[in-house]
Amino acid sequence: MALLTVENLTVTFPSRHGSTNAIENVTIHVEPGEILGMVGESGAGKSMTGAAIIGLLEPPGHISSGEIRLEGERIDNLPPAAMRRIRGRRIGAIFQDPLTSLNPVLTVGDQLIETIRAHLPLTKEAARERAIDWLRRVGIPAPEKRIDTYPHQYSGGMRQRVVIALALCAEPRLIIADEPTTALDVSVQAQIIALLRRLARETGAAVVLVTHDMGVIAETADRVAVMYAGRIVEVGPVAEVLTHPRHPYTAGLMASIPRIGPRPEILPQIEGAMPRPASRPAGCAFAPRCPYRIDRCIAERPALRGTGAAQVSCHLAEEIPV
Amino acid sequence: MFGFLVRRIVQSVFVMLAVALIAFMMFRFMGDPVNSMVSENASVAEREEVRARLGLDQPLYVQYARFVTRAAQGDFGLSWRNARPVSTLLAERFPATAELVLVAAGLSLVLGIPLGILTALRPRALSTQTLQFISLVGISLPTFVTGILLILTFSVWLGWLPSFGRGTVVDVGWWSTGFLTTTGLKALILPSVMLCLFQLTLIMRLVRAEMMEVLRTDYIKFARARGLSDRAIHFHHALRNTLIPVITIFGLQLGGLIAFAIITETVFQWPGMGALFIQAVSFGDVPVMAAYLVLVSLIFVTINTIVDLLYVVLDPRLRVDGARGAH
Amino acid sequence: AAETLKWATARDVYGLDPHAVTDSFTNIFTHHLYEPLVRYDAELRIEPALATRWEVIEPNRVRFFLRDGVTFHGGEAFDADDVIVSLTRAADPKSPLRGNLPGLTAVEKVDDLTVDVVMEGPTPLLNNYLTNIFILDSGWLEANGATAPIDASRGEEGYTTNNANGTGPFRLESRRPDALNVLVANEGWWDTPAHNLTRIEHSPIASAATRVAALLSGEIDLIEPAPLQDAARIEAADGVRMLENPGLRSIMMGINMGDSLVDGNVEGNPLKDLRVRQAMMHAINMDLIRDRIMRGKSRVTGSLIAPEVQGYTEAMDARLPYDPDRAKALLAEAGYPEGFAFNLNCPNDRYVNDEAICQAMAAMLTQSGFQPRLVTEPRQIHFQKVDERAVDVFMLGWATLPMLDGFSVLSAMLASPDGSYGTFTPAGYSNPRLDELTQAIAIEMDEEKRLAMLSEALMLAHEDIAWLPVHQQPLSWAARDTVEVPQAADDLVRLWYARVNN
Amino acid sequence: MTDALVQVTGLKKTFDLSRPLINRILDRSGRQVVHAVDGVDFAIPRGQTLSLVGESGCGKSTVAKLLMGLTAPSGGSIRFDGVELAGRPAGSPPETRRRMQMIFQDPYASLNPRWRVARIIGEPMKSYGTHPDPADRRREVDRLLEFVGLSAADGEKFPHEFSGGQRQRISIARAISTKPEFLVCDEPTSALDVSVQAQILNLMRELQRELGLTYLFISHDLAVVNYISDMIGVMYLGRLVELAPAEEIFARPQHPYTRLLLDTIPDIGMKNRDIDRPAGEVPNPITPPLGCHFHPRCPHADARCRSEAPQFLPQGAAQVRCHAVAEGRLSPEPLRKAG
Amino acid sequence: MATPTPASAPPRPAPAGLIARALSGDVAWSFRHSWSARISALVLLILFAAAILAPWLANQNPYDIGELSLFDSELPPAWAEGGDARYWLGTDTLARDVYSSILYGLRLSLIVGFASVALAAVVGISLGLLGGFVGGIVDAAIMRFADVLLSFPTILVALLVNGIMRGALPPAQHQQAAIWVLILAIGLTNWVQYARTVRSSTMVERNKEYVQAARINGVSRAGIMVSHILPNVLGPVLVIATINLGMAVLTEATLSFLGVGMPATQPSLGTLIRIGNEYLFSGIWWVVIFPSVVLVALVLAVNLLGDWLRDALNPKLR
Ligand SMILES: Nc1ncnc2c1ncn2[C@@H]1O[C@H](COP(=O)(O)OP(=O)(O)OP(=O)(O)O)[C@@H](O)[C@H]1O
Ligand SMILES: Nc1ncnc2c1ncn2[C@@H]1O[C@H](COP(=O)(O)OP(=O)(O)OP(=O)(O)O)[C@@H](O)[C@H]1O
Ligand SMILES: [Mg+2]
Ligand SMILES: [Mg+2]
Repeated sequence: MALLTVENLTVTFPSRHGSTNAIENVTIHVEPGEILGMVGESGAGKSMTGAAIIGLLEPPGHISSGEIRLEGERIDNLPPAAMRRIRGRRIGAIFQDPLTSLNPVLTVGDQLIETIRAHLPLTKEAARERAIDWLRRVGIPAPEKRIDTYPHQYSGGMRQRVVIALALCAEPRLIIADEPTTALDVSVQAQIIALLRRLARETGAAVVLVTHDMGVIAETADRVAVMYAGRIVEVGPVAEVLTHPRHPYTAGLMASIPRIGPRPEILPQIEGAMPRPASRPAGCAFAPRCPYRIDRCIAERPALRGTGAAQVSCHLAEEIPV
Repeated sequence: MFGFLVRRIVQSVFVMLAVALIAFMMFRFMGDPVNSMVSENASVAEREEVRARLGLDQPLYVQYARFVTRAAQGDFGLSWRNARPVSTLLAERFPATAELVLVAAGLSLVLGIPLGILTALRPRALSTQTLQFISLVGISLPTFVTGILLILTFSVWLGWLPSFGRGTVVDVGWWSTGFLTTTGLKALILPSVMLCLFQLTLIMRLVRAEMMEVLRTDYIKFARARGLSDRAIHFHHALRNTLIPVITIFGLQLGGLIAFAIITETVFQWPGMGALFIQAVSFGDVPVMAAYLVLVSLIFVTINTIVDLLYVVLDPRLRVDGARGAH
Repeated sequence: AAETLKWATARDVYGLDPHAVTDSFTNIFTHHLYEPLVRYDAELRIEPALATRWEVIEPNRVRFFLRDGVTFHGGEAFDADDVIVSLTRAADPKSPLRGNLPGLTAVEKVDDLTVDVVMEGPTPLLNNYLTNIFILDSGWLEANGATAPIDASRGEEGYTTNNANGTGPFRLESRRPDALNVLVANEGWWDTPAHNLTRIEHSPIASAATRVAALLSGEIDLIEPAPLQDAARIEAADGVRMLENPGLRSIMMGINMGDSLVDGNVEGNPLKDLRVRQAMMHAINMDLIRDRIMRGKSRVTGSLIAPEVQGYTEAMDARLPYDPDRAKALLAEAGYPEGFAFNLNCPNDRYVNDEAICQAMAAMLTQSGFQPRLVTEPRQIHFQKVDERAVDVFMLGWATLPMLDGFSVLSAMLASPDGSYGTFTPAGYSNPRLDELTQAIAIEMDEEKRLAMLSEALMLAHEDIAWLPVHQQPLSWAARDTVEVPQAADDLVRLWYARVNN
Repeated sequence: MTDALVQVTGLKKTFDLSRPLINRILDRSGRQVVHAVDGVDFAIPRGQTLSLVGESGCGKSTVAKLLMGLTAPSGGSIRFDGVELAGRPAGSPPETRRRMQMIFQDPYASLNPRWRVARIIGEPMKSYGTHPDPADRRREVDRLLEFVGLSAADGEKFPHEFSGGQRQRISIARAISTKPEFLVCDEPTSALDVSVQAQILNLMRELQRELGLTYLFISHDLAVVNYISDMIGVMYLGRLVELAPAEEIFARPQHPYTRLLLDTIPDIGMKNRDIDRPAGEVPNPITPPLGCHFHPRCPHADARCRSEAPQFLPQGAAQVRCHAVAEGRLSPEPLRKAG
Repeated sequence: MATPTPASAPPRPAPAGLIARALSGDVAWSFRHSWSARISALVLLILFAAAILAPWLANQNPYDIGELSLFDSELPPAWAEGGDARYWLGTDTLARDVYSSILYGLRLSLIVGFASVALAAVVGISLGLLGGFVGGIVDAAIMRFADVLLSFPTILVALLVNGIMRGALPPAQHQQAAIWVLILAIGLTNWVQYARTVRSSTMVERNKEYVQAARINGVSRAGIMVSHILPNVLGPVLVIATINLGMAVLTEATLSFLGVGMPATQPSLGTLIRIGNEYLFSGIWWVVIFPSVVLVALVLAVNLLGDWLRDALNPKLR
């Protein structure tokens, strides 16, 4: 049984211009111990998907259709108190910016102990032990001393390690990591990704890794879902999707990433930009930028189809040369 | 911390010198003290003699220096109105104003913070909107009208509370307090309510705005994502961050309270410094005015220094001790 | 029974030293603690106090026989030394009270209970003056280094400012400035008390509305003054009542008769022309002001002094009638058919409804063709301008206190300025005959002759319209029904005549 | 390199972060100075691109600002076409400054949100007086808009009506409006999505070809740098540690830090590598390590590295600042990552 | 050359400047959907119109002392017993028509309010801009000066300015000066708020890249401050100004109570209330109630509008 299944999830933001769907009909599933990467351009809906899963959509955004199941149990319509017990305990989350994710006026220890005790029946002392242990596990040197210091006394990379410790300290089954390394330097980014992967393996947790960096996905994820304009356009095992992209967007994206090595005279590029939610075309959202578009693309939205490991949402998926 | 304190004190000294300069200039602008010190038909020679005795014939900077040295020792001379030392007059009145302002400030905090939190946590509730509206109405009427209306209602009509004065006060050393008697406590109610009304609204709105701001931050979002209870999130995580800026504004506003006490004291015949000051203004009693000015500024500067210190205590980011973390 | 009277006034006393200020409220307040040689009774007649009788020994020497067996609150016996020290102290060049005892040259001890007061010349009003000069204990003054009057420029506080030791009907129990002054009955008072009070709690309440509220809510037994406009409300309330009488204080408008106006729009000074001044009087409808602004409580006058004051005659009380047409005609006759601009200066916190009266007058003057520019200011500024003669038509009130004699009007307000005379005489006003009479009255010891001359002089001023009389302002106090207190025309509260009937 | 359009020698910039004097006296602490740029030398030949790479805080942007006169150097020289610019503020001398322009990282902050696009693009022309006549200027703006791939009608719009990529095009139009010869580009694509990044990179290459521009290109992304540069300079804590032709850097990285950078780039081709990541972060620039700044993170560091700062010495086609390289201690490591 | 990107931006007509921007788009939408904002705006509009049109709307010029007839004093409102049809809201002790007095008083109050807010804003914005942009010793000097001023609350400064003006001006000019004293006093104490806000926004803006771009292009410091930074820091100023307008009107009323407001012959709204306040016990309720209602309506509307504006301009709340 899949650890997490998301079926046809649509998140809607009512606004003065009428409702817009931040994400539409998103369907994903995550197996235990698996790392699912989600990539896509800014505004594609990656974070929104993550927020919907842990039940932290910012009002007035709400799930307007679809369902989310965790270990078979439906969690998208739970009352707030029940959802709160799931957050942290069964689903952990890591956000992008380590500078702002920690409360500046509480010590790292306070925040850890509080989180541990919110979910596990431990005494203060036991929770503190555990907190120190977690700090050690995420690679904080001298955790007994560092536990009583404040976030601003840590460097960026260290802070992101603390954030990871906080997300994992109640040993959730699923971790949603929303761009955990974007704010960090390249050399630190590599360490954090490695740490996350190691911990997930150790605890057996599954990870949904949201990023816009194909490299990170390539090195980390087992499967990848590519999002475009609120939809999943392609999903499948990393090797397959990255080396044999079947959606024109994925293909264009992969081609336009500069690489180390012999440089091309001109970088393949996708013209235009991703439409904003309010101005998405009626048909395939990628159609205006798509070099292969046919009339049907403009009129009709393709569904996510496909057999086997990879699925694509494109009318022309079969015809496009890889 | 210590360095910070020293720097604040040095700054404060400059501020106080500037205030003293303004106070000193008042003497120059607001009439010749000699006129109010000699009898009407005094001769020119007599006036000159008094002038010399007061040192008014010396260069301005010498006078200023003397004014500052004396003021630093709490010596502001004699009131022109009733020939008593200004410092004594102020010392007599200080406890009344201090108690009034403290109670008003306390009231505004004790009521304002919970109301602010309440309205921040339920931003769309009807009760919030109503509270917000009422609080605005409360400060849209000049305070002197509010004061009289309070007296009309609670003294004349209901007869519950005294309409003027401090009730029975007890002297504790040089401090006269109304805290120790029932009449003293009852007498405090109406004036402090009138005085705190504006402050209360301000604090409430400020807490609300700050709290809503804080509730939108990433660390609150992250705390929610960790499944912490609303209680822990609102009161453990959000409140402290909310209160830090509130403290500064509150510090600034305490000065305002002292000033607004002038009106309250006039309406309720509260024998404080404000009433003294307003009398001084209508009598042109410059030494009292100047001393009041200097004293209020001193209080203000002190409060602000304390607030800044508190800030450092409350916000670990501002503490310069310990590891100045590697970046 | 323990009868406490709670008394509220608009202001607090400036201090407790009766020789330090001329302020009339401070004066009457300290009168409860200290006493003069002679005093006014409830009907404002002079009666013996610390002196039992007096004799004019020479025209400028009066012998006072002091009351025996009087003691100060501190237990010190009262004797001639106390009188000598006190009078000398009051008349000291540094004392502001000096003007209230003009011409004192010496106080000489005859024996322990007899003193001679020596004046520069004959002083018919000596006793009137003395009602205002309180006697302090010489030993007490010496012991506390307070024999000299308080000198503000010396920069130190006088002992007498906060402490009192008199012979009066009440003793000071405690004083918190601007909050509460407590007096208790002096058990050892030489006089038989007419009052039944054991204790007086005096609270200054500056805000009129609060003062009324305190009376209505029962926290206060007696307020003074009570705002006229609240009279109806107070009368309607249970258990409280207004105390109203015409007062001694006559309100009048001074007129600049100098060579030019302070703030005019014409050459010269039209106000020098009698017709213009008459036009002014015709323009003002005093009855209407009385009915509307003073709520019928004031007494419209043509004279500068109240009927109770020595020198008053009915003739001088006649006013030119309200007649705007006549006013316009007179203005035209004087050469100002279009009127002319001038300042109308008024205090806004000194007399009963002063600002409103001036506004009404300004309206009436405008309607009769004048162009008054109304300037209303706090008393401090107003009187400073009056002193500097920086005013055109200005308001002033005069109660002839403490002398209760028309002479004070002559000397302070009508005589040509000269040394001690003419402090308030409007710029440019000078009537030689009046000056002559003033000089004579000052030293005339024959009461009948003196009164005749006084009336003559006042009548001259009346005809000159040297001042434009307005009205006698009403006394307006309010008290609980249980309080009985005589309301003398001088507006001074004498609580040693007060009774509380519980 | 005699034909260098831009010649930078010994460029230094220190920022004084000291706390107020009184605190320093009380705490007995000294001045605190950041050596943001600490003796940088390079030259850019006309028509070529030099890229600077390095981690956050190593001083890349500071170099850019120094070149443009946005901040005054603490030492060293900046010569543009023979004119000494060190110590001259931005905009002066105008005739030289007109020939150098800059493109910024943040497409949102680099355009005044209250100005219309036409005014934004026209500002340099107005200020440098190249097109004093408004109508003339407007025509040029329209031409530039179309040149960078927007339409003339876009001139009437406000920046907030454009996407990030379009804004960056507007920035470029502004930058080339005075017909400059030299462009400083401070991470012009790091805020953009990959698909848009390619558009901008292509546009920049095209501009270079058509207008013969010289670039100083700043980035932290080695792959981007690879696409655009002729020369690459690697910076670490204010110093250039390696400067070499682009192919050289990727083919034969010499400095251990260059190698570390190349190693840590997650690459699409290299899947799930479970190697041990080099530890450590960039140290605090206020108290940089003695000797070679990199020694705490360097696997090859020895006593000399810890005490003596290495010189910037030529090594083949490159210049390298490393004792180990100079001593030949460092085996030319086979690159794990190629192609 | 790259081909044009498809316009992903909605093809809305381009609005111009701050005001136009405020009138279009989000702010206007939020306005249309806020009851309190719309009612407040309506109330303000009515009050402004009333103030501007006072000479035409009023039945009497209450400042023209010659028009007052004491015979008509203390008349209750027209509908009450004893009321007079000429005086809709009754008359005061001096026979001033309460209705007309309110119109004229409102006018004065608004003049004082607007002028003092304008003074404070101009001084505050200029100093804040200068301090924030130039920094260093200029900034430090401005901010220390602001500290000194902050330690004197408005009413204290007003009393001081009033005292100093009285000392400095010839007596004949005291009354004409009253309104200037008020404006100066209220304006001079409130600029600090603007200066601080503008300064902190300026310090943020001046480091933005568009400012650096302007510097690169040789735009002068003054040019940058005025044409680049100024328009970008005005948003919060607008909010402060709105709310301060209400505060200024109230401060004026309070100063009047302390005896340093407008003279009684030219009552502002605050002075009217101060005078009326003395009649609170006497049953002449109309002289205090009606002006108070107008004042409350004014201040409340301004505050509600300020509240709304703050939210509407706050991008985080949208
Ligand atoms: N509060 C909101 N109201 C309306 N629309 C919103 C709101 N928040 C986000 N959106 C829209 O939802 C869409 C998805 O946003 P999301 O944050 O998930 O993007 P993302 O893929 O995570 O992008 P990024 O890489 O920038 O984080 C965006 O198009 C955004 O415009
Ligand atoms: N105005 C300044 N005042 C003080 N220190 C500064 C200033 N500007 C830069 N620095 C410091 O100088 C160093 C170099 O900064 P710089 O912005 O040049 O780095 P960068 O390489 O561009 O980094 P990034 O990749 O984050 O843009 C940093 O340590 C920074 O903190
Ligand atoms: Mg996101
Ligand atoms: Mg940078």
